[in-house]
Amino acid sequence: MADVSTDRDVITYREAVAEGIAREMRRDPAVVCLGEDIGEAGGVFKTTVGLLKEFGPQRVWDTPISEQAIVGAAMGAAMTGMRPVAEIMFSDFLACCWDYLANEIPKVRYMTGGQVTVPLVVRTANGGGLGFGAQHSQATENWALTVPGLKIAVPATPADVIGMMAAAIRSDDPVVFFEHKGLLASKGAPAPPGHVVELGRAAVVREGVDVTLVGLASMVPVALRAASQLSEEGIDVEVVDLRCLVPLDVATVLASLARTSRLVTVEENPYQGGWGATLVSVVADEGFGLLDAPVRRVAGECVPLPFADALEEQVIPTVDKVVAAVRSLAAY
Amino acid sequence: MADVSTDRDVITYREAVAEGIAREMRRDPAVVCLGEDIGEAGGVFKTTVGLLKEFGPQRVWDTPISEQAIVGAAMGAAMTGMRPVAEIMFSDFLACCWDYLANEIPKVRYMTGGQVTVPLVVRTANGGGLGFGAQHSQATENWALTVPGLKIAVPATPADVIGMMAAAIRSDDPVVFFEHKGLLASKGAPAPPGHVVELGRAAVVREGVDVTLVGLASMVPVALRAASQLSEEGIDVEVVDLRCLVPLDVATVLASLARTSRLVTVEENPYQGGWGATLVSVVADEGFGLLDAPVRRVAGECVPLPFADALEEQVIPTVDKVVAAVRSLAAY
Amino acid sequence: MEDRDELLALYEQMAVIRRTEKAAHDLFLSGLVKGTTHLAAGHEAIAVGASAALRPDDYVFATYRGHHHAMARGATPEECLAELMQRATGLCGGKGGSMHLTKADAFMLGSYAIVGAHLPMAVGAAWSARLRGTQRLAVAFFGDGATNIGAFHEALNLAAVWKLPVLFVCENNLYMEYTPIADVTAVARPAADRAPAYGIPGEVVDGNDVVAVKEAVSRLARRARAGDGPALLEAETYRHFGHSRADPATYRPAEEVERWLKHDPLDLARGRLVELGVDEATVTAADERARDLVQQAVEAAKNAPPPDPGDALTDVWADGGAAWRT
Amino acid sequence: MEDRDELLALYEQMAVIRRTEKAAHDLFLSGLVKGTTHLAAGHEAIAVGASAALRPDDYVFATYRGHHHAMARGATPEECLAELMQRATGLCGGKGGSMHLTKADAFMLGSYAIVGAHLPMAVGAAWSARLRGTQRLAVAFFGDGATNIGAFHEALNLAAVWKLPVLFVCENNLYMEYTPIADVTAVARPAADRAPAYGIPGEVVDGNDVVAVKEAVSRLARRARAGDGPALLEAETYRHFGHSRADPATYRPAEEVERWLKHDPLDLARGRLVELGVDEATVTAADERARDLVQQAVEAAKNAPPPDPGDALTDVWADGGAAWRT
Ligand SMILES: Cc1ncc(C[n+]2csc(CCOP(=O)(O)OP(=O)(O)O)c2C)c(N)n1
Ligand SMILES: Cc1ncc(C[n+]2csc(CCOP(=O)(O)OP(=O)(O)O)c2C)c(N)n1
Ligand SMILES: [Mg+2]
Ligand SMILES: [Mg+2]
Repeated sequence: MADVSTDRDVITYREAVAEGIAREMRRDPAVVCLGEDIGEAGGVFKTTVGLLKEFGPQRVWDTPISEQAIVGAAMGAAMTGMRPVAEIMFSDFLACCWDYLANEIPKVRYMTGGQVTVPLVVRTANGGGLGFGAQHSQATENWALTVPGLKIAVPATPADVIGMMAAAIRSDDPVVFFEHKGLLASKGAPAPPGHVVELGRAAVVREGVDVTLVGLASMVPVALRAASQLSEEGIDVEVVDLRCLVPLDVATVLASLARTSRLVTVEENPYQGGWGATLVSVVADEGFGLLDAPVRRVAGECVPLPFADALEEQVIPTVDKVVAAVRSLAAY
Repeated sequence: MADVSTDRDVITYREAVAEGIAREMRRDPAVVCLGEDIGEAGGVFKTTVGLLKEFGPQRVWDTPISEQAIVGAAMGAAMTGMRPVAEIMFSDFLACCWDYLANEIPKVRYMTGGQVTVPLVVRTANGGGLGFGAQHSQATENWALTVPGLKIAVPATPADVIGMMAAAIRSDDPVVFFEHKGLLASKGAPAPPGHVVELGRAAVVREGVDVTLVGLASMVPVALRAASQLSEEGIDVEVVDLRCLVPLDVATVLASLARTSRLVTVEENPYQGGWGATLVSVVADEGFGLLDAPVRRVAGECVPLPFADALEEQVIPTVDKVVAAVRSLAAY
Repeated sequence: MEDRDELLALYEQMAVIRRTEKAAHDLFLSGLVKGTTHLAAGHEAIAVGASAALRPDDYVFATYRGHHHAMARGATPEECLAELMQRATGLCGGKGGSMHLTKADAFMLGSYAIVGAHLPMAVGAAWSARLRGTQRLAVAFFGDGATNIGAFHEALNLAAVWKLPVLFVCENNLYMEYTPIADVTAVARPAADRAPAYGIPGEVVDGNDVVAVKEAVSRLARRARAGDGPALLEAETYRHFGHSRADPATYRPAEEVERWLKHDPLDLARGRLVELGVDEATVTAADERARDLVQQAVEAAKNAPPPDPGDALTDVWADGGAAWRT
Repeated sequence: MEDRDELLALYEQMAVIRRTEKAAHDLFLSGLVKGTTHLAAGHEAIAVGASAALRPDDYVFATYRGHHHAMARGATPEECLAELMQRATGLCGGKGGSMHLTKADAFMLGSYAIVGAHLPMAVGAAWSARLRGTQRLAVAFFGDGATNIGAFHEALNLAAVWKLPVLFVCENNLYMEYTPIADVTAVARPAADRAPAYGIPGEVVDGNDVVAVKEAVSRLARRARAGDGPALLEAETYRHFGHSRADPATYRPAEEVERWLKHDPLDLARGRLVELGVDEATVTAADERARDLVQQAVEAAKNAPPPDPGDALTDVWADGGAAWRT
């Protein structure tokens, strides 16, 4: 499998996933993959294409439909010297193995007094906008946020996919890695060889002085589109790509807020229980003195994801909704 | 089984659980219970004592250790005319049937365009402070908060247990009912016959003018103890028992804030992803103009629950920590 | 089954399903159906044969590959296609989509897209049927791949322990998505070989033979209604399309595909009809009725309105609304 | 087993476990152990017999009822009791407690308190053992109640499909917490009767006979190491105490309790020793060593310091810390 990044101008987010994994598999023989249809089929989302061919069936394992066994086995393997990369096909299905994410993987190090480490990655296709309906469209990264002991990586660009995948697989801590379905076809700059993006570093992806807009994954391009639209109205928006929920880079957000004094979060997930709430609560405490206006969260409606476009558009935040929120704050 | 409330001055929270269920089973033959060891054994926490005797094995069913089957079967029964009350012994084990709570029960009504209803209650023993360690001590109500379509009841007193149990069982919507392990032995006034506490109504359990303290379940008595301690220092604290996370009674909190201009939440759960964050984010938006000081969340540390007392005390909020937080805000 | 009229009716139902699935496929390719579809062409005899063996008020639970079950229980092609095409007139008003077809008023209680999740629900419906003193059954249809997930095990054990009137019908089409079930299953018959682990009957049937399916389900249903408990039926079948969307299913050996296409449920039923002395013209007329019905359904669905955007915020709660806060 | 010295050593190990469990019980009643305990008195022969059949670097995974496994793999009574008594010197430094005893440096990789959760982990450890080219096995010990949970099914199937070197050892003590396993399980032998569903051997052994356990595990381990895949072993046993804490276990018929107490693993081993010609005094000396060791352990644990409060915020991450934000 060729390293697509090195000989192309742009790569897709989808290609970046396979490449990010392949780079680490080349570096470290302890990295192995398991999941449903990830081998010959190259993954339902074609995010593992080429891995079986390059690394063979001893390192790329097709599993039965057994999410608990997949993640539980990954845990056992991680505790005994491997660095497994387990795929859960859709992030909604994390619910089928939630015990491992909520009770086992994040706790075993702590509850044994540090006797074991669990260097694994659970990768999963996350998010909506593709008409897959209520059980295949959720942005579930907030489930993981409720559980201390998991690192949570949520890249928005191909280069970040590669860089954060490297960091995730090399991490001695368990990482849940959310690949956004709506971004798979998106294109971006390739990642240079050896590219690693440290987990827990947000990126200021557009500078501005009036309002700070914080987004994640598919909401980063939404925020950027909103920002360019707002710039035509003379509102100068700074956009922060949070990149990770744990570690949460509060410092970058507070630093931005020191410049802008106004904050809007853009979340695909439902308002209730969303990551924006945790971020805002830190800001409302530690950054209270910086604020010149209310803090606003543009988030998904608190309903399951509907199938029809006409309905899904009502539920997932749109550029228009973000523009309206920022505009109202700028005028505050 | 005698109705303990009507002939006693005080009852325990534990007794209130069984009584709350029994009252509804008497009213409505469609109410049935299922769970592990709930029959002859009366439940691991003795919260179903007397039910088998009064209602017989056709209405009180002992199950295998099969959390998915328990909650999945409750769902099927609820869709077809019953009002099942399913017990998941410890709330940590909700992770073992999370698919039902996250993907099935809350979504089926919506995704079928309203064709079916799921009038069920999943009851579970929640929370820490008893030295049960990392996998039997969590306050997991925030897992449910991330999922639209579940009502979330979290009573703090025996009377509320009975009144909210009545509301939960009569509700045509699914309700997750969190019984706090640390409160089971606590005592309170009994509930009058026919007592129903509408879901989604917070209670102002102590009035005050300086700071609003919002707590839930075991954190309500902690908040009340902090409040009396603070009153000796001349700080007059209003304490709100939130009672439910969904519906979330933001109105009561904002009304309190209109009087106090200062807000502290007290949460047993880890800071990251906790309900206080969602509440604070509403306040930082809609109540921004009311605030005279930063908003502070006193929450659990972001670690698994440790076993030893010396460690557990560091993790779960104490009266001292709440007092310190309120004091610092009052001085702001 | 000696009754020609009944068999002809079953044939016509299967023909309607086949044509609806073909229409759905074409509509997907032409962009009128979005998201995904999991077509049941090839599986018709299981839905139609089982339905013929059930009472109208028995409960049915299906998977994301559930169009055939919705239609076998009375949903019209128009209701189904309208749902796939995001129309307000769809079975779920456009909220569900292909994976969640449901017709609750016919006791078809839903199509579920998390593998295995509906098996415990069917157990619960059977429990409820018994608690309410009815003679109703619940039937869960699921794929071969579902036999390796935990919910399968828990549901089977609970149903067996409580001796509930529930039938578990596995549609073994030899594949999960793209992986052969044999590659990931420890026994040869993913469903039937597991029945002894629950002390219940496990039978295998030709899932492409509508008569055989009807007879097997009738027998097991009688048993279950008599209080003898649940059973597992493994119906062997094959899908005519790929797993979902536009999957060309190139992972299947050509020889295997050919063999199975020759063992088509519609052909088999047609053969039986001829044996029973039904003439070609009668069968052709049934085919033509099916064709016309589906053609009209496609047109009607195309012309139906999209859902009202405001409907996005209805139907979460039983009061019709979606309010999560005061 | 013809070797008296070895049997005597196993006997002494069992005696140490028995006395440690008794001490834990007393300490719980006197308030020095908080939270809960799930004592393994009665189950000693399973841990000790299995351990004797394993290599020191094989992986072991246990449940909340896991004191015997920790000790059989080399944890001292003092380390265990100190953990139960919330001491810094405990196996997990006071962070785990009775339900999570772990001795990773002896490859006893933990005690897990969610029923069934560790079975897939053991599968993963066995997979890893093979991937790394070792000859190591993984063994998961679990209760009869765990056979009805989904993770059991998924783990067994995956292990069988991948033919992994993992043994699943069920400690069938007839009860879940308070409910007889027979009331909630569809087959008579909750573990062994499920083995055919995964195409693997399922054996039953007298779990109170340390020699029988050792032999059965040796045989299945040899098979697994040779690449012939996993196996299920159902070891029949009985707990001497209640399920947990101060449970008096009144739900168990007196006659049943009596019968099983007569079939005590220590008595059985003592009988075998006598048969092999070991004299009373030698056995008594072993008992006394066990008694002294446990007495000293209790004292040492009592005198050990509590954990440093600051340790509450260590050990979440591999860097030793707990920071979740910048
Ligand atoms: C718990 C879960 N895991 C994975 C999937 C993704 N998935 C959808 S269909 C499918 C294959 C199912 O195979 P089978 O049960 O044989 O049914 P078939 O599609 O062949 O009818 C998979 C893996 C899912 N929907 N749910
Ligand atoms: C998933 C899950 N459900 C329920 C429990 C509560 N629980 C703890 S031990 C136990 C009984 C287990 O019985 P068994 O597997 O036979 O083991 P034993 O305790 O008899 O050794 C139960 C139900 C749990 N810990 N995990
Ligand atoms: Mg299949
Ligand atoms: Mg047991």
